Amino acid sequence: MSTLTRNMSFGQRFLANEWSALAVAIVIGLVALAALSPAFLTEFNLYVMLRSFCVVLIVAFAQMLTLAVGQMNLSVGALGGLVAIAVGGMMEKWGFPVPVAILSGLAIGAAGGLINGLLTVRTGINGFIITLATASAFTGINLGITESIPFYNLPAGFVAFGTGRFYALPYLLLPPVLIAIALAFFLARTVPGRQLLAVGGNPQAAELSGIPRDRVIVMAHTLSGLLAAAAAILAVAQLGSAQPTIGVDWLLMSFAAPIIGGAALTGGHISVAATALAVVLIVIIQNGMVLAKVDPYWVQFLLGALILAAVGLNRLRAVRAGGA
Amino acid sequence: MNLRHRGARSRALPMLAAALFGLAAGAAHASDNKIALIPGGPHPYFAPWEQAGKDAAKDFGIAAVDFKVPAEWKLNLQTELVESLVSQGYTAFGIFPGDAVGINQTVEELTANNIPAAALAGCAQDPTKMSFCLGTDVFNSAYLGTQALIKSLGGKGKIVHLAGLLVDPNTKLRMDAVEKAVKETNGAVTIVQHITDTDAQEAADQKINALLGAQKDEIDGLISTAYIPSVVAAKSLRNLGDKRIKLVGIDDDQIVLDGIKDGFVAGTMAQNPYGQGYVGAYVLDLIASGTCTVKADAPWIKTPQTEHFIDSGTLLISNDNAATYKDDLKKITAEIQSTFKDKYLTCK
Amino acid sequence: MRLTIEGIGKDFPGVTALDDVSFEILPGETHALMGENGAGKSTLIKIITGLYRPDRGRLLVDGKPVDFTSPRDAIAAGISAVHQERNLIPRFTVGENIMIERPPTRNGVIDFDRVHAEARKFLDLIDPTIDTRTEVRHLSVAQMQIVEIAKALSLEAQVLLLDEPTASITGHEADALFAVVRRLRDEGKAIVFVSHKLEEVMAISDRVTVLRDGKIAAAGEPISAMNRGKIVSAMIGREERVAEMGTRSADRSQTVMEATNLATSFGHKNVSFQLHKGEILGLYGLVGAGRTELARALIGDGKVVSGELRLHGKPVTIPDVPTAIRRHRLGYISEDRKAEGLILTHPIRSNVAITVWRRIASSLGLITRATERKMVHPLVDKLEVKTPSIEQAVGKLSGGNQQKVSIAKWLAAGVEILIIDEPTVGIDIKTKTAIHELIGEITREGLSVLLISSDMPEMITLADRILVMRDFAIAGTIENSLRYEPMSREIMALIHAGSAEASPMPQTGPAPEAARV
Amino acid sequence: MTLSVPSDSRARPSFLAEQSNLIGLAAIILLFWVLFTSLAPGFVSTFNLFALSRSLAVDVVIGFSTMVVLATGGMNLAIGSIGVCAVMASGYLMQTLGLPIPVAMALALLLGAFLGWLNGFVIVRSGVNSFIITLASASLFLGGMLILSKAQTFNALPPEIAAFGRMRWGFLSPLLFVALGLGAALIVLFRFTALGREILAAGANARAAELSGVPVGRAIIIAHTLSGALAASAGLMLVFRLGAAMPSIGQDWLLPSFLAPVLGGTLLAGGYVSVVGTILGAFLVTTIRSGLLVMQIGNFWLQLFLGLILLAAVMLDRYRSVYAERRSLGRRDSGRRNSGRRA
Repeated sequence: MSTLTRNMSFGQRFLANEWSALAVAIVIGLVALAALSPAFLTEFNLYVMLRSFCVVLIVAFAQMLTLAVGQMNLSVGALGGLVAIAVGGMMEKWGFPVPVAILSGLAIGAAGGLINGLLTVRTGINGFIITLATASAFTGINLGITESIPFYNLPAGFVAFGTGRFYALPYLLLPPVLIAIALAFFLARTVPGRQLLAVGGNPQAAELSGIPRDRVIVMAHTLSGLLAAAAAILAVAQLGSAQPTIGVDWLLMSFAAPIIGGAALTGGHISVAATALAVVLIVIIQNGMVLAKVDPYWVQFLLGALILAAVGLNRLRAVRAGGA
Repeated sequence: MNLRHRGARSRALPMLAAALFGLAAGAAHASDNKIALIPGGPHPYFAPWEQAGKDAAKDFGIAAVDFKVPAEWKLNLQTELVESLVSQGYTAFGIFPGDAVGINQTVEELTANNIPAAALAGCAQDPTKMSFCLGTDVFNSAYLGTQALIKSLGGKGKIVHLAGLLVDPNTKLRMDAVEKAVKETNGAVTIVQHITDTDAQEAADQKINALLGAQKDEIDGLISTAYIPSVVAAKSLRNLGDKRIKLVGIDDDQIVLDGIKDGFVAGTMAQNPYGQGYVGAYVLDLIASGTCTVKADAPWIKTPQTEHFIDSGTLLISNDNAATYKDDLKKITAEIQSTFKDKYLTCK
Repeated sequence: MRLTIEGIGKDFPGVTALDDVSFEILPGETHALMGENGAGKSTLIKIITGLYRPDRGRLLVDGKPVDFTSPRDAIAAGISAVHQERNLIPRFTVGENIMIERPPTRNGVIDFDRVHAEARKFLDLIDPTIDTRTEVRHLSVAQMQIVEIAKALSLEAQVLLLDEPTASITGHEADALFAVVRRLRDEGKAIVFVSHKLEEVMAISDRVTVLRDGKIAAAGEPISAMNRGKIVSAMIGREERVAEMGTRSADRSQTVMEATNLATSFGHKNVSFQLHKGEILGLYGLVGAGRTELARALIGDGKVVSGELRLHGKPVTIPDVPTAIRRHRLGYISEDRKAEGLILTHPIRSNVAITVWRRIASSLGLITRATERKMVHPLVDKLEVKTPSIEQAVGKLSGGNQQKVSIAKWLAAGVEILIIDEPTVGIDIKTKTAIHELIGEITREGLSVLLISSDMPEMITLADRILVMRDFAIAGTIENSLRYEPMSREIMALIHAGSAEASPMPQTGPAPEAARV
Repeated sequence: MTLSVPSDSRARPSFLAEQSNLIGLAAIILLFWVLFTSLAPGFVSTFNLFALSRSLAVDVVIGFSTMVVLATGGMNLAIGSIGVCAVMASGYLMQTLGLPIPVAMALALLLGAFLGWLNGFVIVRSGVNSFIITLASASLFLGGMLILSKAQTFNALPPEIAAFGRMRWGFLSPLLFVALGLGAALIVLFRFTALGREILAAGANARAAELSGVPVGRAIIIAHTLSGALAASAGLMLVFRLGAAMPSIGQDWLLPSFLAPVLGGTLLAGGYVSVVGTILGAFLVTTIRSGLLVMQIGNFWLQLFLGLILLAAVMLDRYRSVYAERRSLGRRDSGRRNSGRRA
């Protein structure tokens, strides 16, 4: 057993990676689209794709962290919306400097996550129900404050960051990349990160090993809230206005990306790289459908079919690699 | 999550106009009607309704004209809100249909209880028991917008239609309207594609940018028939610095208006939410009091949706009238209100 | 470090788990803690390790009272434990699991090289062949157990509790463990050793404490003053009774199952054997020899790729488990009761009736609880399952009673051939005897049993013949002479024939009477 | 903790203890009813009760649709899509083909069941998590419906449809009785049939069930088929309710579909369902929503109050059950152990 991973060829080792099928699917998609349309690989289109990748990725990470400890956060979108309008409001109504507004926004997100975590741990009620209820509360605060009217007058520099680019690279890509690296490092190499995965992998064992389980669950929720806030702030920059509707359609995607990336709903098993690749794949599919001028009535159908195909490919890989 | 389109922020539409006509028409017949103005869900477009309701209550001496917002854009939340307001003794309803077809059953129940309802801002699909529809003609607005776009293109080119939620029946109407306008050019203008489901911010941002990324050199014009894609497209064109591609949007969002000012947007179709709320409350009060009934042979406009349509005013905002369009809308509101009784109602 | 347990009491709904338990664990001793399942050992261990708080009494460390509110407190106080439950994180490496409590860090970052180096040190004490960089989920059950032990050792605690540490490891590895235990003891550490294997206890303990029904039956008696009989009678409150197997005169004329040159999808080759009506055919082998996998293939949970399987003389292919049960009356009791054998959250009633739902349903497909009860009660009575009600969730029963429920389920199904995998793992002496008698009884009623066990005394007590399996093939078949000494010698010879690291005799128990435990 | 009680004292756990969760939930609902009735007289008006019963009916059936799949430890994210497919099929059959109502309804239900079966079949055959499969099939089914229907509404249905939706039995909608009838059938299924038991066994411990001869794959497929049929039923109830078949039905079902069963005690992990609990869970949510509306709380703030009250309700229920547990234990620290685990 122990030498299993040693004696494999490069191909086998590649196949054994959770993300290999996704990588293959992405390459196939890229090649096909590049062949189909010369516009696909233009600088601007690459910029467009990278830009739409940013928010979704952080949202996926936000959900991934709660999945890691076997919990769910149904309030990612609601919390994101709340942070978005809070940041917008602080900048427009109160004239806060951008860094102050951003830090306050992150603090609100973390606080929301902390509330989720504490309620889950202290009451012992299923996190699913807690976050469903808090999601409604967050949305309520959002709508109560804004009465659904966006904040428009944001500082020019902040908005410019959302649209600026260096050749094909949007400035907007910087935060998600930094977050991905930090998160991968956090989960792989730091004590709290490992504790988080340990609690997800076997909560009883973690507790017997002296890991403060409740505190780790609260930490996961808090980080999830923090990331939701980061995604929301990025979305505000990207859209150039603080819309109360930011976050309404995050939920499904937040689950889809980590799970297509191989995360288990039962906890303990997540991958930053695979989640990121899943987001890339989804973005390519969506971009490709616009590019290929797909009849609107077929968009939904093809989206489903392509997700299914990606999943099937991964399944095939797992069977081949013997890891089924 | 339906119909998240249109919308504007003409909150500023002042009480001035209201006061003007209010003195003339109101105050005379104090009524104890409680009227609710109900949008499809939280959306900035409807914000002027709150003021419109207050003004109407004051001007026409109505007991209450309240702006009641469903918690989310869901048809069942809207109908539940209507039902609970009935339990609370509301006597008339001005409703933006959360779904043009789905609302009808609820309206039928209202009328069965002698509670009149009118469709405001958007229409219900016939057959319906709505007393009338005062709003923007979805088909016509999209048609006029497309015509304006075609004109700005000099009568030829390739265009893309950005539309709202595909499962919304109005989206289909808008697609038809765009195609009709295009067909009238006899092939000089062609539609490259319809892009739908762009009513969420992020989806719109992604799809519209993907479109521009792939085909910005091939397309000449964009017609947007929903609120959010109008905003997003205006912003994207500005980012791109592209003044070649012409955009005609809908609603007077600040970003769109700025785009017009700076030449990135050719125009946008304005709507008249304040007028819809104000006139709607006025007429509903008359009907609910039993003073008036709707005339069958009035000069209704026939639209693909309903045969009892009254245009609340659609006009194209372009660089020429960007500063003055609000006054134009005020005039339209005054006009509709003052002539409504004679044109459309039979009163005791 | 001296650990004093003083007047400890603990209640659970409807039962007093511990009552006025007092004894002392001294530095430099191996202290055996004995008792039947349900006697309160696990509860006591959970109190000592901070998982439960006592309702009465207190713990003292070196004479000072301590109050543990979580396992962290106990670990901080120098107490570590190997629990019965598996307590490893499946997707972490062996090394990280061992060092999980206090991974070495540099500037706040975990230093994985040092993690593996440190883990290596502790792992080497027992089994140097396990790679610390393998993920735990790829290990066998025995290897996991070894990792657990290494993990407990890594804390270098003053008091080390070992709860059934040898339940699933081989004699070879157990020997290594005992060597470590002796060394730690000599270094002045205190070791608390919990085991059902009397031979082990006699061999390595200095003193022994026995619990019975939550009370002390013997407190810290020197092992020299005890003998096997004394310990057992302290545990069960009366003299030990040996499984009464009766005369086993299996009639070998009727062959119910016959395998000829089977090869399976698991990698078995040339497996041939015959099982007769009313016979107990033992299947012995080391962990990893392919015994469980053979059982799986036989019941259709794996594939037979070549060779021939005959049931009652007719060649069959079994595509899936339901077919095995319904058409061929062939059942399997898994070694892993919790994961594969029983549905712990469901009541006894459902767990027994599960195999017969379709049969007892009315023509409309309806079953009532009353029908199920009528079916289940006689079996629960016959097998003497101890429970307040058959509506009790199976997870709340003791291991022995759970195993009885497993057997009841197959009796309900009316199987003719039953494959039983490790029937008495983690089951105490008294219940073990009862289970053995039960297996004897069902075969006398005409059932044929293929018995898989790593417990040599159990095998020699029960089996009529013993198949020895090695590397997914049958190494030989031995007629059981019922004499422990020559039998075990013969079996081990077959197991190690041709293998390079031929080990000495297993240390499972030299006492001749052990054959009848 | 063996309970060394002889097996012949086989007192069943009391009915009350077994049902204590449901009673707790019912008590909380009662509390809200007393509260709302005393604060807002309009709450118990016949019009409001009728409206409430009708929304409740649909929410209950949506909850059932998710519940039967939760029983297997899986999920069905495609219920909204299956629902709308059945809705559009019924519209097409009645309006375009002019089939009689019962025939059209039966065929639509069959379509729902078939789509559910398809989900189950793919899940079992591929061995891929039901979450992913149904996430993809939700898109596929919705897309298929859009391609075929071009998102056209059917609003010229036979008038009997709308009439039935408006019909009142006393002050309740007959749709509620349909929902309760389905609930009764599900109770029979899960308590009194081999199939229902097998579905639960497969959900609680698939491996153990498999080794006990339960055809686990078949149980999962059937649960999904049932879920599809129930989703179709919910869709058809909305057709009655709205008097039209619209492509936008079902888009917002996902959260309520989970809320009702989970509030009612159904485990997300599988192996246990509570039909009555699902009904009560839906009832609680509908009550709170309707009560807030009638009390005119909020407008834009409504969502906040809904969230807070929901939180208060689940916490109240939680503390009630912990309190009950402690009383029966006479002990304190049991609450700590149960905390936290698993969404």
